[in-house]
Amino acid sequence: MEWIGLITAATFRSPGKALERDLQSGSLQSALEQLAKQHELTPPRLPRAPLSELQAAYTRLFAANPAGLPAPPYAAYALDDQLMGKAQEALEAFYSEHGLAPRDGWRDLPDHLSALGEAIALLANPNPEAARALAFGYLKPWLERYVDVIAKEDTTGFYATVCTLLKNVLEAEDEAQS
Amino acid sequence: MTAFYGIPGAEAFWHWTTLVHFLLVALAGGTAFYTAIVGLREPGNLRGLAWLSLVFIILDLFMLWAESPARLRFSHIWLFLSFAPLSAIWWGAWGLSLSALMLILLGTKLGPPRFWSGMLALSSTIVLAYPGYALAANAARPLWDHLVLALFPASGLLLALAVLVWLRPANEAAPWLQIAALASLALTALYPLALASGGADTRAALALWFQDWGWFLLGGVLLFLAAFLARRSPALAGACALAGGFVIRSWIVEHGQHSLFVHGF
Amino acid sequence: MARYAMLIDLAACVGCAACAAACVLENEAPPGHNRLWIRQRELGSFPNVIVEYRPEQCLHCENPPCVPVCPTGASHKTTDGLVMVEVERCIACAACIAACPYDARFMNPAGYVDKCTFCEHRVKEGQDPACVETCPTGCRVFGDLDDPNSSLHEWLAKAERVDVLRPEMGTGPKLMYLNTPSKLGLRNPGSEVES
Amino acid sequence: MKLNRRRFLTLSAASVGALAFTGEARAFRAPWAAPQKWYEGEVKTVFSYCENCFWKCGIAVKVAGGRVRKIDGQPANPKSRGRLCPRGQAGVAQLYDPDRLKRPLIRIDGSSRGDGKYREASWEEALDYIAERMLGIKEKYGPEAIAWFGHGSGDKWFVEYLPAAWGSPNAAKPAVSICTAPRETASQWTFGRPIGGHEPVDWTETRYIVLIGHHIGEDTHNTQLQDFSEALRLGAKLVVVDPRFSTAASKANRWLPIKPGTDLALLLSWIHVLIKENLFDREYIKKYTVGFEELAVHSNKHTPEWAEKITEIPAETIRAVAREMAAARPRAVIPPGRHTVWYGDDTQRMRAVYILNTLLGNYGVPGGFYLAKPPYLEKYPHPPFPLEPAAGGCSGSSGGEEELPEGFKPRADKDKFFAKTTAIQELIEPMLTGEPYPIRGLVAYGVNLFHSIPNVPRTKKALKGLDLYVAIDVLPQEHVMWADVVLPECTYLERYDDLVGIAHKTPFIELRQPAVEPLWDSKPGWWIARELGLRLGLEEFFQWKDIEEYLNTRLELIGSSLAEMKEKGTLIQRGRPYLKDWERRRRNPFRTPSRKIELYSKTFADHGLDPLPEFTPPMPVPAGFYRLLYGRSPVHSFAKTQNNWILMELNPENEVWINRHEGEAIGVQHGEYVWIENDTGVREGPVRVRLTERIRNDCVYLVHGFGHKSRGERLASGRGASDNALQTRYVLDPISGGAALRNNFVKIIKGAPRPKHKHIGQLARERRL
Repeated sequence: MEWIGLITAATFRSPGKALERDLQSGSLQSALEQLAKQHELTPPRLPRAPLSELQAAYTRLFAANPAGLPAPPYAAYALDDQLMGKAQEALEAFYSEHGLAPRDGWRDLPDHLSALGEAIALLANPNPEAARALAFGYLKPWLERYVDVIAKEDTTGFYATVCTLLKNVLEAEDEAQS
Repeated sequence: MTAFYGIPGAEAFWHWTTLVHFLLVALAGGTAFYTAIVGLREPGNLRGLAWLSLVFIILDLFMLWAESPARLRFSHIWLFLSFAPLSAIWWGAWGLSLSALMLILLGTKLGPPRFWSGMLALSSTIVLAYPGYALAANAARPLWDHLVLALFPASGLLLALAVLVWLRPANEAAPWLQIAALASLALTALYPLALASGGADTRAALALWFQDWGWFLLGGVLLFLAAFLARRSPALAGACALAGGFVIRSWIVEHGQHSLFVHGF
Repeated sequence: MARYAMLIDLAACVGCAACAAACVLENEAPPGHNRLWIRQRELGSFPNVIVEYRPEQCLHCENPPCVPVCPTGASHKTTDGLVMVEVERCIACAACIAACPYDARFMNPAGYVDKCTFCEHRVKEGQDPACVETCPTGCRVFGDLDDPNSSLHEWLAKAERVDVLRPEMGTGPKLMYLNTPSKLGLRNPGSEVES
Repeated sequence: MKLNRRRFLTLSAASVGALAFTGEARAFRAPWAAPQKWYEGEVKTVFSYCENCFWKCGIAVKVAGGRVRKIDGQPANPKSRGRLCPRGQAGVAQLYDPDRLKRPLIRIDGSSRGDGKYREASWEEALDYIAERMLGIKEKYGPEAIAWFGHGSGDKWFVEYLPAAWGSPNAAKPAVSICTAPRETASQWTFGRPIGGHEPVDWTETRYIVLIGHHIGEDTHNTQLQDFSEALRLGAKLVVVDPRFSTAASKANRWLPIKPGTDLALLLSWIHVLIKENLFDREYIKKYTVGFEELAVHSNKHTPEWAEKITEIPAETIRAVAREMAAARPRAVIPPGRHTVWYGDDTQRMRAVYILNTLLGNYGVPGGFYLAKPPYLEKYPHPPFPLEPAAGGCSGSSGGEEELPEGFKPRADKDKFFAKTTAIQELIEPMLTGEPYPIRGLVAYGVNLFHSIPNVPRTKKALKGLDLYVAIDVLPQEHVMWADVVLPECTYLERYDDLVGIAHKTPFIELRQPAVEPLWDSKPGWWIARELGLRLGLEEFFQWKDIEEYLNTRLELIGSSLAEMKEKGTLIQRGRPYLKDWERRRRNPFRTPSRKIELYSKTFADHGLDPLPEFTPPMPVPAGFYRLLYGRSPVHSFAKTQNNWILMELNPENEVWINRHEGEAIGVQHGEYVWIENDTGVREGPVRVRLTERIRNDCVYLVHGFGHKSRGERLASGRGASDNALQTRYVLDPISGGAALRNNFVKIIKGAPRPKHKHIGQLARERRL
């Protein structure tokens, strides 16, 4: 779970130097491979894309797009098609039940996927069940709804690759459960 | 010329699930009624019939539950906690549940079968009658003429018999099938005339009817075939009756919802 | 005990739909459904044209057809003459939707039948319904018919003509239209309700 | 926790810092707990004013559970009086639009304008980027090489405060030369006073109203609509002059379906009748006006028979109306209307309107025009700007000669027309030609460049050529995603703006204050302007540290305070509406050269303009074409509300109105979809046909603001046709600089596909905001 959280957090924050480091050092690549192995999935290969391309893709997909955001990166939005809606209130409640609260510096909604990913990672050890709940209650629905869109719209292939893997991993986890 | 800002609640409020319900409720009511008649005559060999009609009732109730947007709000309990004698659906709820009870008693051979059959005759009559009443009660929908008060019980019985001719000895059900088919056919033929004499809403009603009368005609033909074939080849007649009855009922229910307030008025 | 009613002066209404927007926000009507809408009718021929803007919503009838058909008593008439839906009792059978001659009701996706309540929650507080409060032309007035000092009576007295929708239905609407621009009142020429 | 933080850093990119362990856990709330209606909880009311059109109604924002739930009118506010139009109501849907701009964007190097390739950036980076390039341009070409376009109440900072401080005269608002310029210029040179943002018509006192192409009820200007309805309720007679049977016409006693473009002839013949039949107000004319003799001579030839040939309105009707209005004078009025850039002779037409009103003796008299007085309000005590703010506005100064400080160039559009205000469409040309001097940079605030300024292809070409293009906006509209830097402003419900003083019967001041915290990383305009100003070395004009201080200072100068304003929302002062009020104080309201109402304008004569209005026929309609008329829908504001699901559900697309018989003649059905193509080959649509008896057969009509191309506005895109796209031609009004838009001609082309749109309700359910 922790890795799912970490990767989600890493992927959905605005691409910057940090991401570039992870890509060059290959730590993100190896993280994906580990995750894939754990669930007997073929480890994906991250496409090589210059940071500027990633930034452009990120903006087009998740930030601002005259053609409409293909995939608004808000977990609750995938659930009730509404910002600041019921699903988000529930998520915030969930956070605070588990002692999590948005930091002051955080200038986005609490259900932004990078925040969600961080929450999953943070909860993974103290409270695995909560982490699972978040991953399956919020992350998975979002991926299921948007992974195809991203595959279609993402010119770099980076986001498509990661999202597809995350989705498959979560589905594998699901089967493992049942 | 009429235009709107915003949308009146004009979209169809009943959907294909409802059409299936109108079929199932007919089968349930019809078979139950048939069971009751048989039960009153020779209460011996009821079991099969009883269970069959019970299955139809259960199917219908499940259908209703599954299609209801209020599925998980458990508000259906109020059907039995309130007294609404003017509401067809209230009668329907009681009719179906009482019939179910009677059928269980008959099926498990508890108590006096003749008496239960008598009760069942009553309750199943309600089940046969209430869909027609549910439609005819709406003065606002021109297609739901008072004639459906007769047409729906008749066609309901017909549908049930259409199934029964396959399961029961032909000589037993077939004659009934023919009578029911003839009755339904006659009422179907009367229907457009009834609309034409519908008073205030005549023009709208006929307009709606002419919008697509093809299906209606098809239903009529099938009913005729059913009546015609009833004695020659009951099985085939059953098929025609089933199709015809379903088409006619569905056409009236589906088409009758359309709001003339928005489009016509 | 009251007999709440609403009057809409069609001589003033310009169909700006402020009432409709206010209603959506006040009552959180789900997208795709309106408790309140505007009908625009064009009659006559160039250059002698008549245009009518007519807001429509639940009329809170004196004898509402939607009440008796309700199997659970969810659809009921309050002692104040408001026709209401008690959500907890509603089984969403749509019988009342079928019964309403005015298409004023719709199935709320949340699983109950929804419609205009004359903003009962506001009226209880002594406020006007949201549509009345916001109307820029002031073509709406809301009040209690049993209250002799209510401005309703003044408006009714001043009106050249008072019409209700589909009187032939015998529903006794408590939402009435004043000063229809057309001599036919609220009807279309050649519409079935004329005869 | 520490443990977690350490493991966290195994991926450096994952250390988002979005969440932190607080230690205490909140009590568990059952997810199936019954959903509350918003009004059942505690509801906070915040006073502010509306931004969904320019009317600036005072609003009372209802906040519950940290969310804006509803917007009502401010009861004590003279504009809204507790009532609101649909657009004001629906503002909530804009606040929670997921398509909103969330943080600054910088166009990726190497990509060109229009590709829409962006990266997110910090505010510091974005602002530094802009400042650096602006200073570069100033270095190379001078400050005037930066143009500032703005629209909306926040534009104060970006077309007045900053440009004036920065020293560029090229600051413009579409609200002037694409809307009110002619009526303001005419008013300046007739009455020596502006008309003002809120037309000072004394509606409730008047008994006879003549509307000329004035769509009350379709342009839902709250107060005006309230007063108009009240006037009719009080028994005022209404005459509507319009080629189309407008909503107002449906309330009228007389509808005069005039031939488009001939209104001036009608006005002149009315003047003729009033004078020839001696029906005008002699005392008033003697006391308050100059140039009546010239007018009397001038109007000899304008007989109703002459006008009938031009306007297609029977001479008898013309006479009858003239006599009726005379009988009702001074309680008879011909309101100026708002969007007055029609055919190119617009200032002269508006002069005729004012002269006619003057003959009725109604200016500054109950039942006519009251004299709107701006409220008493002090500027913030900053050092004087090097330049006067040039943009003007709905009520922008348009008279007088301007004196130019040493070392500054005049406006780039200076010699193209007479009046003083800037013409936004004329500032596009220098971007392309560099004449009279180059404009290399553009800051666009809240103005939709592709839906307001005519000749869109030219605009796009100009944008491509600029050195710097900055867009400050709320939604990623098409033109916004062309910019080099996109700055996300928060919506009007999340920010302070400068105070607005409304010239009115009872002048008043309105406060805009935030109802909720800004979402995402969006910032208020004042903050952006200040941060930019500091980076441009304009510290002396930004000595105030934040807006509260700025506002409080201004308010304390007039003996109020921010605290009081937040409490009241509106500060009402006493007015001086009628001439008698001025005379009592021995004051002269007329700021004309002659200090009187100038029926004959010597100044115009001196500048080689007609001193008295003369009719010039409009551009003729080529055979097989219709004149394109346009107007408003009551539920939409220009092109800015077509992504608002509440409003779109009420009115999802516009229709092209065609006269029924004409339509049958050319074989189009009601409700079918067609293309509209103008005489330069620009094609719009598909748009639905509305065959109607409500319009003449020589013109067609579109509601403005539809036909959005950017798929981004998911509700708006591809619904209806854009009149602005079809307006590739405009005629420049040589007096006011207005761009006359009704000189575009279109034909109907059958066989357009019926667009496969989801139902708005369906779409909204998918993206419920």
